[in-house]
Amino acid sequence: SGGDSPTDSEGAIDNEIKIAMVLGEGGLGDLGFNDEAFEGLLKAAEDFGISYDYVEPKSVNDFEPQLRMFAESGEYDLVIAVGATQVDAVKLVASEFPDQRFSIIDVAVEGYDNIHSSSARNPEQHFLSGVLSGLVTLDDRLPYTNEENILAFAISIDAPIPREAAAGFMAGAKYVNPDVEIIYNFIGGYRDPEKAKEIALTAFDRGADIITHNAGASGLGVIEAARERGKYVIGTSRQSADVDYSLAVSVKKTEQMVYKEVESIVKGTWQAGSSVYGIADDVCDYDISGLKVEIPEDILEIVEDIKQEIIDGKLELPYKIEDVDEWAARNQYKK
Amino acid sequence: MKDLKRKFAAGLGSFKLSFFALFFALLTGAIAIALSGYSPIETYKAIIVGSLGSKQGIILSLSSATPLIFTGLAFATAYKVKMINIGAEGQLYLGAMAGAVVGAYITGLPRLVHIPLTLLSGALVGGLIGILVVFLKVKFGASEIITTIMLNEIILLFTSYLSSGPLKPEDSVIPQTHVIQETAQLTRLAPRSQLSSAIFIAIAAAVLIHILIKKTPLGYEIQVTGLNRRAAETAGISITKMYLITFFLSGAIAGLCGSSLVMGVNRRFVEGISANYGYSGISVAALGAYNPLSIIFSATLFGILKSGAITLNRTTAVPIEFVDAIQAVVVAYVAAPRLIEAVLSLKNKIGLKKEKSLNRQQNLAEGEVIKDDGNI
Amino acid sequence: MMEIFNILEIIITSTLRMSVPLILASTGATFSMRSGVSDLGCEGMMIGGAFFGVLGSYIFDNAWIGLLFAALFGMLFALQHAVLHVTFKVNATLSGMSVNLLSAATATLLLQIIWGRHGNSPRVSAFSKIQADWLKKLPVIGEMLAEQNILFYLSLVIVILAWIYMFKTNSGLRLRMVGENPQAANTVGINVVAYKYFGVLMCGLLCGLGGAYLSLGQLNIFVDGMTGGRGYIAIVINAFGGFSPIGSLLGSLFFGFFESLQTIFQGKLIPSNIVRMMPYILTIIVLSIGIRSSKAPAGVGKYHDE
Amino acid sequence: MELIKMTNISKYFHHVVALDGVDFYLNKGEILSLLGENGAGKTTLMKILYGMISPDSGEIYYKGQKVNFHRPLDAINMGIGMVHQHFMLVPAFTVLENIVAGAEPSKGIFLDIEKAREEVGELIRRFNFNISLDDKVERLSVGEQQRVEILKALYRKAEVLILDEPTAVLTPTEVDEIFVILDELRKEGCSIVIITHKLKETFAIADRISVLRDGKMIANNVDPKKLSENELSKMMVGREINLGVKRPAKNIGKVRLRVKNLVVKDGGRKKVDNVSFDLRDGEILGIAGVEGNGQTELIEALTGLRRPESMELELNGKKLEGDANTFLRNKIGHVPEDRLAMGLVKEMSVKKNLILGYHREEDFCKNIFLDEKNIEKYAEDLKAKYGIKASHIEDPISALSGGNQQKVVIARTFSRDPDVLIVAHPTRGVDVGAIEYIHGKLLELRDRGKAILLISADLDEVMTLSDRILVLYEGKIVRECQQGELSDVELGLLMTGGNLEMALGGEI
Ligand SMILES: Nc1ncnc2c1ncn2[C@@H]1O[C@H](COP(=O)(O)OP(=O)(O)OP(=O)(O)O)[C@@H](O)[C@H]1O
Ligand SMILES: Nc1ncnc2c1ncn2[C@@H]1O[C@H](COP(=O)(O)OP(=O)(O)OP(=O)(O)O)[C@@H](O)[C@H]1O
Ligand SMILES: [Mg+2]
Ligand SMILES: [Mg+2]
Repeated sequence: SGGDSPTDSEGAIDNEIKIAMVLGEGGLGDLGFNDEAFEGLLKAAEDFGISYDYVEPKSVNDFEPQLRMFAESGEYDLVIAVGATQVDAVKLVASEFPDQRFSIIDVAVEGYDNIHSSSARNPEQHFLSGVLSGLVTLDDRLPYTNEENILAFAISIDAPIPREAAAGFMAGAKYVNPDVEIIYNFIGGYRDPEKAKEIALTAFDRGADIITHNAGASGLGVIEAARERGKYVIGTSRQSADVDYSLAVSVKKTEQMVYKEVESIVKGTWQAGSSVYGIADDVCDYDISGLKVEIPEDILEIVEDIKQEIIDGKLELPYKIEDVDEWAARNQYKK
Repeated sequence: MKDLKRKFAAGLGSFKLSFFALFFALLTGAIAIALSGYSPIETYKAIIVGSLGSKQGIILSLSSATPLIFTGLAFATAYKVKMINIGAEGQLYLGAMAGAVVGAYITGLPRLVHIPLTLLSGALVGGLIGILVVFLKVKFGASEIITTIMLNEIILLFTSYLSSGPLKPEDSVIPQTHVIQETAQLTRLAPRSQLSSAIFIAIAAAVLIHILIKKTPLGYEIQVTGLNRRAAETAGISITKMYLITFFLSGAIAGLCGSSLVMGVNRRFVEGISANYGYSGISVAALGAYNPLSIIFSATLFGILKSGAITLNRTTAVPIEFVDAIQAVVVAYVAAPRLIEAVLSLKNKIGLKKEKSLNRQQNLAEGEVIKDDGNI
Repeated sequence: MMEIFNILEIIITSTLRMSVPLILASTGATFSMRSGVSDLGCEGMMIGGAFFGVLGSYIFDNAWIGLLFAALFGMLFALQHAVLHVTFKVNATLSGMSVNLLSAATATLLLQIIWGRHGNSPRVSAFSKIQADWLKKLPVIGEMLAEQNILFYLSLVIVILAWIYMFKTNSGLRLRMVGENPQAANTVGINVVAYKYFGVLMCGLLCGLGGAYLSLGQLNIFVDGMTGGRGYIAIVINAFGGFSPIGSLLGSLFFGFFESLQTIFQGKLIPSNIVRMMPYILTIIVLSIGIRSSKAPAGVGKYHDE
Repeated sequence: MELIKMTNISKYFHHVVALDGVDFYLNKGEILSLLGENGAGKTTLMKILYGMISPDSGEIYYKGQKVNFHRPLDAINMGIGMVHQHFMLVPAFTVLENIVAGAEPSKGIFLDIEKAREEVGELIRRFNFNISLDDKVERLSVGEQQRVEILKALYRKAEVLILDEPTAVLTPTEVDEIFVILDELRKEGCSIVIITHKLKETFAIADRISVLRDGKMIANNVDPKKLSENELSKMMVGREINLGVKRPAKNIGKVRLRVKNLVVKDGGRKKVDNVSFDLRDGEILGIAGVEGNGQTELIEALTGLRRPESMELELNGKKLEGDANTFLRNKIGHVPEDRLAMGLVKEMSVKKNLILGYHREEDFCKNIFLDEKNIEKYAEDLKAKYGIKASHIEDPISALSGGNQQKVVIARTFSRDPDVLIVAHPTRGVDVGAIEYIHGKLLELRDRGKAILLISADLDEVMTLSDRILVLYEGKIVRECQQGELSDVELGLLMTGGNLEMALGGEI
């Protein structure tokens, strides 16, 4: 759809830069990844006075023609592809249009003269939340925790990126709480809050007191379950966080990755290649701003301490759920 | 000669109906768009310019139509024996997976062998699913509507498992399989497009099914089975065999759709490879009155709408769901010739003699009878 | 380690919750099938119920009015099905599918037009668990029942009423006769068209309620695509339950049970995608060995005047 | 007194004129026989009276009052009941449910099934029906089903009863039973219209006769006492009809088909119980029996449609086994018992129906394709030869009248030169003209040396055509006899399980 830069309406165009965005499958309204990416574009448009167009693909087969449509028009300074699923399409279209610059978000692509990729170290998104949860579940100062040493993770779909995120969470929890049990379930979709809620309720009934998810709009069901049971939840989107029950938000600042892409175009520093971000780059983090749960200072200190360890490069996180136990056996937090 | 005339008249009758159905659907759509505060003219202009206004647009329309020819044909084929194949989606997925495996893991074959082999692998697994459905129906009386819905879920999960587990390339962060060999890739007909030679395969399949149904004894048996099972049995036609053949063909065509998507568009299996093509096929088949040749055109119409929607999405703020809604309405109108008649006669009520409308009804009835027979 | 009993209790509680939309929708499907109209539009009617339930609750800030909206708009989409199939004799598979297409598109469009939002609605007032402490005190099932919201009880009442209606009243007998043999029904003076409309509209009403359970019972928001194919599952369950309200209830519980069982089974040993196949595979198996005898009403898809 | 008057009724189906300015009346307390060829418009006229079809023009008066019936309910409310040519029953319902549905006794909104049982039970006793209320209709024989249909009308206390070919599927005994009931109803003041193709029945029961021809009422007030059967059939068809003349076989040849130990089971019950017989070239072997005594299963076994429990079948001295296709290919022709359900595809053209079952034979195929040209020629040929009345061979079967539909089946089977013919109810629901024609064809084939097995519910038909008769009762052959050996009363007795010797001994 046509997006106006805010300056358009005032009649004075700050610059002629025009950005195109091909969102991930399913488009806007996922309360997660796509919405965040779009937010980054909006913010950049406001800050730099650029104009933009975007499309919302209905299926994976739409990426290629939509990327091509933008490239073909020759109007755009940059075409941003959102989501790892676009990788094949971007590579193909980029080779067809060597003069068109592309950025792809969420997956690393190398070896193309006209593609820059921004991606995150996925385990780092949830690692600090994992640490926080591992500590909180053992703590009786918070009103909604229980005796059990059990956490839960409602994973969106059974695919590598969501699994990597879950691995990060588990590693975090076990890093500070080696005996913790983590129940995890796959919801099977980004738009099935009913199923997600059921998974969350089941997990709570099995003794978990904190549940986390990375399932976009399905996460609404997880939050609802937490509210109903009076338990904690950690989501991935500030938009849908619940001030009373959200312990934190695990952020992977997709908006920031997008913003940086646009910024580099405006500043003329855009270069082909690949950037991988993490906690050290302030792209992955845990976020408790605006939430009401009062987490004891000593716990937050430990989390910050561990965050520093990562920034200092002292910890290499596991990418696979299967590797977490072995990793935790080797890595234990010592004060 | 008289024959030709009859057929022509009937064909014209059903063409007229399709035309009016389309017209009323667009009109209904325009009203909805206007009520929602957008400009119908701008919307339709964007759709038409986007899909037919340029060479690229036309090519995109055709490439979007290709899978729909397959799935429409798949539904229509099973419908010839009055079986409802809601399972094209699953058959397509399994076909795509088979194509991806055969295309990627078999190496060292010349194109001339590898391409047909890969195509057929998709057709084969799709067809086998069809056979399974018939087996469950004949042996246990399980309705094919139910089993195909269940199988869709099962197959989707199964291919998901394969593409995120055992068959996923090590370095891939999304569920998908390895890229297929060069020797298994279909040629793209136009540079910078998804249009591949799959469209010829689809058209050829439609023509072959048409000939099979209309011109051969087997097709005759299929028609008889669809129209009157007991008469077919009495005439020594094995119903089970007819079910098996048509459902195998139906599944095979859907499977072929899957393998040709892999070979022509995606070059590998990816999750979400079908944009609900299996389900859209039902509408396409209906719009084409279950006639294999007409399905080519109805699929093209859907392809045009689809590629128009892409442009619409880029250039206007009009939500593209309007295109979906228009499709739904087209289906409703087309499927209801009597509805169109009713709407038309509303207009004609004043001033026309009863006799005339009697005449028209007569034409309509004739058109219908012949349509059911599969003729146009 | 959890005790087996505990796990079982969790599963059953979850089963009851998950079954409600299926119970409602498949009972709806029963009405449709018993009146001789195939019920492929259930998914669309559920979407309609889920969306308009939220809209109603949004406008009036009252979940009950939302429920009323859900019922009405479920019926509105059902009306489309009825007009096309019953009056204009469109093949029921098609008219059902066109209901599904249209209601999905309508919901997405209205989200954008009314709230300017993509993908989900704002939060609205919804139903909560019933507050009845005496319930909890019941042995064994107390905790499980207290977990449910009012719609669960409503759905049980509906099933019972539907069963009584269908098998114990004059009108129910006529409905079934229409579904079995519309021509015969016509010749004994039954208004076939009216009964078919009634069956389809009841289907819309109940599917609408089923949809509303998703958006207003379990949640308080509409999310695009939230029905997730439950309408299709309801069709299957209805056949599975022998086209009877009680059968639909049992079928829904069966399906819900394996659906919740699989969340427990998911884990390290078997890949999640394989475990999630369980309810579907079991349905096919049971369908194959168990219920050969349950035949669909003989008049499905037939008209009285042909 | 005129109870019902219909004036100037016309009805068109597309371009077919079904009724053309018909006047019709019915007096109180009379039984009127409505006669006419197939397709004359009898059913259509009665359906209009019953509110099922609305006429294109014309008026209906009931007790002098002009009425407009839009749906059957309007007619039912006026006390008109109709028993349809094709059963209007729900197989999955019980007899009781079938009878009361639509007019159920109730307690509030609930069904009062006990009251229903009482009321219907009362009726059954009064009219001496032999039927159990809780049986599912799908398990009943056609005769029983016919009784359920009549009960439906009686239950609704019809003052006017329309019976559309109620006797087509009944045995003579059953017909007699029904006529007793009709007589009783007449005495009570009920007015009855009965449609039948059997003139004998008309003479037995009717007070008055009306004759339709080609949609026109050509005689409205014929007194059955003043007319002979021949005159009547001439009136109907426009020519002399000669039915019932026996033409014995002249040259019966060798055994063509030998059936031994045939047993067919259905749901555990033996439907055909150890039947053995020989069928010879040049003879017609008739099977007499009340419907539901194993005829259907016997035919199915002998045409390959059903795998029997046990059977040794020899064709030309060689063992034969297989499915329907095998039987057809071995030149066993089959005229199925229900032409529309089993013999024809009503949406398909006459042409295509004429090759059904033989469509893979050489003369209809060229390479892998159907040989359209040849098929067309063949169809035109048969249409002329068998006098099939259709405007074009491309017309769908549904556009033909019942008699002509039957002719299509007959033409198809007879012209493929079968060695054996299994013919079931060849003239059911067919008018006298067509009956004469079909009988002629059957005898002609026999005289050309074909072996013919004839199954018919019409005992007269069996008796005139057959050279030899087997009586089937409860799946067993209870008697074999030659043509003319036994009278219809004796056969009827055997068919219902009676014992001839005892009966003749005057014991009954
Ligand atoms: N439509 C999509 N297309 C591609 N990838 C997606 C899509 N939706 C989700 N993902 C992937 O799944 C991950 C989790 O999805 P979710 O919507 O919960 O995002 P999130 O975790 O809230 O977003 P973020 O990671 O940007 O904070 C995303 O980070 C992204 O890698
Ligand atoms: N629904 C219909 N559509 C088209 N033509 C019809 C329809 N019903 C009857 N006809 C035609 O109207 C004519 C009269 O039919 P009708 O059934 O009244 O004959 P009938 O006298 O009852 O014959 P039969 O003795 O075979 O029952 C026939 O030519 C028939 O083909
Ligand atoms: Mg704890
Ligand atoms: Mg008749």
